[in-house]
Amino acid sequence: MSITAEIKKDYIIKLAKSGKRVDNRKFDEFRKIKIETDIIKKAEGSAKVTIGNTQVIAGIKMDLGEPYPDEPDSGVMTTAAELIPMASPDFESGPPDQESIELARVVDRGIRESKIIDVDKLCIIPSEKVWMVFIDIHILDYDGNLFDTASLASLAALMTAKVPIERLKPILENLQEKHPSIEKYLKEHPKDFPLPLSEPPISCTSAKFNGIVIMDPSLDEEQIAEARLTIATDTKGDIRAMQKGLNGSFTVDEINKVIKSSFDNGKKIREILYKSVGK
Amino acid sequence: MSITAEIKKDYIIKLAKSGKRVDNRKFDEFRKIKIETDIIKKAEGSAKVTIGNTQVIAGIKMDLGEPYPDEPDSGVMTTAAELIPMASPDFESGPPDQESIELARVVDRGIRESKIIDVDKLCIIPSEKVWMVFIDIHILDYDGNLFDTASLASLAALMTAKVPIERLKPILENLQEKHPSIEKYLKEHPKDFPLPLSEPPISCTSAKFNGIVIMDPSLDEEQIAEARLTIATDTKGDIRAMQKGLNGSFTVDEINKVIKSSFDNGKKIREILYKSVGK
Amino acid sequence: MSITAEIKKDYIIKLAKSGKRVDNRKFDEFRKIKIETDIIKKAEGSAKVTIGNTQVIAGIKMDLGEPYPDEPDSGVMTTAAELIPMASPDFESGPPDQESIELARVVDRGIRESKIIDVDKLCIIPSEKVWMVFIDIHILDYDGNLFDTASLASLAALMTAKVPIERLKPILENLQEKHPSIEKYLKEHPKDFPLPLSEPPISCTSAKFNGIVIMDPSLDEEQIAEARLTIATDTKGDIRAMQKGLNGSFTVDEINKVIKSSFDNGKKIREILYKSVGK
Amino acid sequence: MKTEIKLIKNGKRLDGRKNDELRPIKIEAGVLHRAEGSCYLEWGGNKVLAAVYGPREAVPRHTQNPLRAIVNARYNMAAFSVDDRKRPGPDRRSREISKVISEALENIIITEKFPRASIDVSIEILDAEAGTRCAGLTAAAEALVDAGIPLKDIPVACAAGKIEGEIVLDLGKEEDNFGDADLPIAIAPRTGEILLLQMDGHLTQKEFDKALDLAIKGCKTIAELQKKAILEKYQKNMEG
Amino acid sequence: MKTEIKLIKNGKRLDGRKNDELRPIKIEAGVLHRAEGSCYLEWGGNKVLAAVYGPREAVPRHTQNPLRAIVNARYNMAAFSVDDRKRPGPDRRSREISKVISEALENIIITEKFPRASIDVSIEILDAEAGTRCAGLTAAAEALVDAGIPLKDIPVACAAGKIEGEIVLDLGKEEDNFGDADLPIAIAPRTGEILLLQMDGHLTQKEFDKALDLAIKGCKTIAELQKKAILEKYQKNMEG
Amino acid sequence: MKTEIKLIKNGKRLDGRKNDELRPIKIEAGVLHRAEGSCYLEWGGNKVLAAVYGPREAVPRHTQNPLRAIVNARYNMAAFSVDDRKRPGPDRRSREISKVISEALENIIITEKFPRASIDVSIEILDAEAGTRCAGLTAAAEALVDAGIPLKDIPVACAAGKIEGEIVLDLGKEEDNFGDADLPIAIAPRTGEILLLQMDGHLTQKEFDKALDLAIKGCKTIAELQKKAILEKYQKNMEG
Repeated sequence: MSITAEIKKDYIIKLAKSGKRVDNRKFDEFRKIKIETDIIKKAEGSAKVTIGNTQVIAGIKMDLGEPYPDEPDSGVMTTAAELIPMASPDFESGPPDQESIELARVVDRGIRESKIIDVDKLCIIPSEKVWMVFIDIHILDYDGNLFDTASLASLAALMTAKVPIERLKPILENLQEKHPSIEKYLKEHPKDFPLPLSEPPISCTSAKFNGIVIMDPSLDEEQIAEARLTIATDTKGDIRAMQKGLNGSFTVDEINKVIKSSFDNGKKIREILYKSVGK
Repeated sequence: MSITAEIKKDYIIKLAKSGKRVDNRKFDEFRKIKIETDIIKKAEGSAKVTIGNTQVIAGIKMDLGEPYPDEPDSGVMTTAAELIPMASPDFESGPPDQESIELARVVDRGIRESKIIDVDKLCIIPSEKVWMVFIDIHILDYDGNLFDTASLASLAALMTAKVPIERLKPILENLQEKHPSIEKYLKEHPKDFPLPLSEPPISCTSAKFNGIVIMDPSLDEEQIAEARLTIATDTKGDIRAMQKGLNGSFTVDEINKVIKSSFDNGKKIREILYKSVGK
Repeated sequence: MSITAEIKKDYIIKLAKSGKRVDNRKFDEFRKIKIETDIIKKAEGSAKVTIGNTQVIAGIKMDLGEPYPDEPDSGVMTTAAELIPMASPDFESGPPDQESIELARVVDRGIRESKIIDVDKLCIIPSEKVWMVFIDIHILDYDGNLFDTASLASLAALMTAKVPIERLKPILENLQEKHPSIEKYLKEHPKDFPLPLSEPPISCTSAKFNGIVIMDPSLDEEQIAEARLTIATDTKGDIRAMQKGLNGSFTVDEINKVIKSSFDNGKKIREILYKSVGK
Repeated sequence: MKTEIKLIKNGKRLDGRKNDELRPIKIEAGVLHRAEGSCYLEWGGNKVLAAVYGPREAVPRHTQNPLRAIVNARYNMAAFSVDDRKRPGPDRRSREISKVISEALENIIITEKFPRASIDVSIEILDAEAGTRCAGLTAAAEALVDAGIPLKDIPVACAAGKIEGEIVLDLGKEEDNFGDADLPIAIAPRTGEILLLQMDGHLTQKEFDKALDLAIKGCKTIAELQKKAILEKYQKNMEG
Repeated sequence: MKTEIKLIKNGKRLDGRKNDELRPIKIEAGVLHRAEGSCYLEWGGNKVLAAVYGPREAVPRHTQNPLRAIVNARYNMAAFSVDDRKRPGPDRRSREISKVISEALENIIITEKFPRASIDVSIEILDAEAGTRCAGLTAAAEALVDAGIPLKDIPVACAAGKIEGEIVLDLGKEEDNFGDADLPIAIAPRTGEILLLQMDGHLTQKEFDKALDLAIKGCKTIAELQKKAILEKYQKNMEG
Repeated sequence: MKTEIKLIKNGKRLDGRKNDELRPIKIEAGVLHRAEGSCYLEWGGNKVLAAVYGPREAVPRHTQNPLRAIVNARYNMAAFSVDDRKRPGPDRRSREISKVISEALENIIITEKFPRASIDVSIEILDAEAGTRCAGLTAAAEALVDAGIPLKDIPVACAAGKIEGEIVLDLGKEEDNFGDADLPIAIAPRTGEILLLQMDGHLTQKEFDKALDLAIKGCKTIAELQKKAILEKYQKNMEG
């Protein structure tokens, strides 16, 4: 750690001891959240989310593909995240590293395990043709808390995405000869239609340093954090996913406090999300 | 730049100021060009081209494959170039670097965009089976001006290539049951036949250093060049492709002079090419 | 070579000059061989072999796949070896290096060229569906002579492997509609059945240092070896494969001696192998 | 294709276990010759081998930390350890697990003792049947002890989960595939601090409390097995 | 499958433009927090973001030039920026474009000021619709200005082309797909020198002269927009 | 699909050769301008080019041996050298061959003269028809001589094999595909020591003795051609 970083660390900890954060937030308070949707014309769905200075774009592309043999009636979803060099002086181009893999996998599980996308409604011909949903996350500006920003951007992009049946109609019609059932499918789906979704859990991330736990860490706070905890909660008040990170530890007590705070913030973020997607 | 390189540079520039080049060529003069064809038995077509000491082999392989969905009636062509360690102490083995990618892409575009190969005649069954044409460029000895040497070798190899229907007949016959139309195709094409080609544009490369523009740079000249310009011209006197390289610039005037000189040299090179392929 | 290594080398050579080895073995004597089979439940066949301290697991997995176009009636086998970092402080994770490629290829050729697996009996529908046999070799503890340990583990795993028709029955039944001949195949093969195998050659490796040739080199001996020779021999007294390694040389005389010694040891190892697989 | 499976029948789980019962676990320390520490662990149908090299100079150099050792755990599944053969080499899943295990181990290793060094932990899953990350971490911790690496505590991992609406310990294969939630954790048993925590599925807050509590209890049981195995190794060494 | 498309009807292009008319262009400088300079640019249906880091020590070391800075531009298309999803990561096309843009930018950066350094330029194509290399280079140049990198001039790019036998400025999507030639260039507007030049298609010498002239005019129009955007950024900073 | 092919008819092999007869071989040294040594070799239908660079500083540094030069031979098949196009770049087969050729060459190079250096040998198979590893090694040895690298001997390679129950020299294409055994070797002709030895197939001990003997004889014949080619190069240089 450089001497500048050391001084910054001391300052943040000193402030924290007196109950304060550098940007005057409360310990359990998020930075300002802004969501813009439908910003990429070529994408089936897209959203740009900023939390403080952190800026992420998520884009949804869809295509026709084959289902997995063990799920012949279900569409397929894939999540990829790129920590592109644009977003930080520390990100390098190249194949995804452990950080971006963890990010993509946590966002992916948040969507997959909570069954947000009703993949059963994305089947065109069982065992043969289903819709593929690609969620691509582009980190543009990195000032901490990528997990929540990326996850929120993915949700907003999914919630505004349309299944591009019009764009792919020529290809589907070509397949009709081989698969006559497509005619019926095309009749039932004459136009682009929204992705079939259920209510999404909202992910909130906390960080711990020097025995203090704060919500939505900024980059400066992340850099001194010993442990991180991401919790996704739903409208019913249930927990839908958790992921601890970094080499520090949490006590059971701390975890219970983080859960509570995640519910409170999750509720507020859900409102912002719903408003942004016109729901 | 090493001190030897510095002295060499001064010498080349000094000569150039008095209108001369190290090997006594005129500014707009190519080195000696030699073309040998049909040198690789296993290839469908092949040629070795030397320009001065630069030596390149291009080989054509063909295979059966599937067309692109948006071009279901067209054969597919692919160009790859390898700057193998054999050719220069500076080339390393490994995945293709920016230099070889640019080389392959410029040669590829020269052939693709000029529609030299009549890919529509390389369709066997629309949407199902077409001919794939692989152009592989092997740089053997590198003494400057790879673009023109590689492009010329590719053209000579294409112009002597035969579609290997005899070699692939067993596989085509196997497909007959599934695709009865192949029987007709085989009747119409009982023997290997030449690739359907149109008249190729000829690529000529110039380099600029110290305000002087010379044609067909040798390696020594390339190493001090600030800018490079490759221009492909056709028999009608039209321009068919251009690619500027390096971080130097050209004035509009210089570009016009290079165009003129590319026409003059292109004409001579075309004669050598046609003679070598017996046309 | 470090000074410790230098001293160790001098010691081994000094001992060898008086006809001895560090672990009191004779020049043509193997270390203790132990074979355990059926140790991995998820594998179709598996074996752990230890020769001295060297420890290797081989696992067989099988799946349905397509045959090679030029062998439409034959199953497909693939061998991969991983020199995982667990086995030695000198092994690194990452793509296979020259050492593990040579290891996998020598084991693979030993099985493939000797036609141990009767791949013709692994065809389900010609040109369409055949059995794929994957031999995966995991080096767990590296104390010299990987070739023989890996090859022996592969043989023991193959000899105890069962074709997993029960596990894959649902998939085969799914294919029945498209390929009615599968019904017959399933009737003829109601249960998992042993891989069709012929008698395997046994591989024995020798190493040469300072003019002395020893059998089954330990790691210390390998590290000072100038040349290595692996010879596979069969029950009839014939030679079935050879591979020389390292930059040293052998005389014709030495080779003949190694052949003889390989027969003698091969015989003993075959007995251990057969006993371990209950044959 | 989605099969309805009854995971609890007559108050018993598919393999006959009670809700708070672990699968059989067997731990053996010091099983490899070259590695500086090693452990073989069987946990239900899982078979896991862990090995430790280091502390040694971290390479490449730019990964060195001038103040402490870095900890590289590499979780790897053997190609033959699963039903459908896995392609050799790391995939996204194994790289994530490697990361969370590395972080958990780093917590309890006294890394300040070894500036610029790396401590490298290999975890090989030889046979896989639900819960390999917990099995891998537990074996890795044992291998660290066997290697004599100075530790603040011996970490240990275990999962709890939810099946058929009930909170149970240590999900088995079908329970993992068809259950409602899985909560793998690792703890430092002396302090009870939580080093690793992941959750997928759906738990009410009450269920979470119960599951966390159960998983911690599981960890503590396994911690005893870890200690016993180390003792056996020492005894064997002294006898041998 | 080859569609016959009429690209000019009643003297107007498909999107209603005249032959020498650019698509609408919007440039905004200083849009990112972390980057030392940045620019967001919309050009017709293209949306491009460019960011600059550096001058900073070039890594790995063997890439350093003891006499000047090296310039690494990285042109990258977002997976969702095109009709059929693009696999993430560089392909041959993006690597070629990265090379020609790097060379063009290197020409106007006073690299001698920063020996052993690298100046790294990220160009992200977020939405793509014909002419992304010109849009990317123009945005990258603006980001260099925003980063305060010393420049000899502000490079700017624009294409001309040929459709239906006529020379037109700034090809749109259908024009790019079904036109007869495309001539993207970049210039240093003060001297008019040409920094980037590529051509695919078929042009007579006369048509080439006309197209080059038109593309240069287009560049000069866009250069004014670049200057205006920088001014706006400064004003905003002074007001803010 | 397995074709029965009669490889010997009326005491003659498919291409008319006798059992102990080599295919036609043509060797030319010094055929490339940049390389420090080079060789073009035709052997039956094989066409091979070999080039040598070095001794030069080995990179990356950690590959350097402080006591001697390292030898890197890179055997590579051109994409167009085989019936079905080969994907460019090394595959497992070519990497194994690169290894055994490197080892054989290292034996006869006086590497102690060049600590920390590398001697890099490129072998390009331009046209392939059975026996490329022997052709490649033989050409590489010639290129080393042409480069003036100090050698203890000039290695040379040749194969013998078994077809239709008979031991024959230098298997041709069909013989390689349908024969019973192939035994490629390389020797140092002065001492007769064996530098490379591989065998696939099925040989009795007697057959092996005979095949080894025949292959050694083949090597010695080719060694004369190597020497002749070097002489021709020198003569040409002196005349030129």
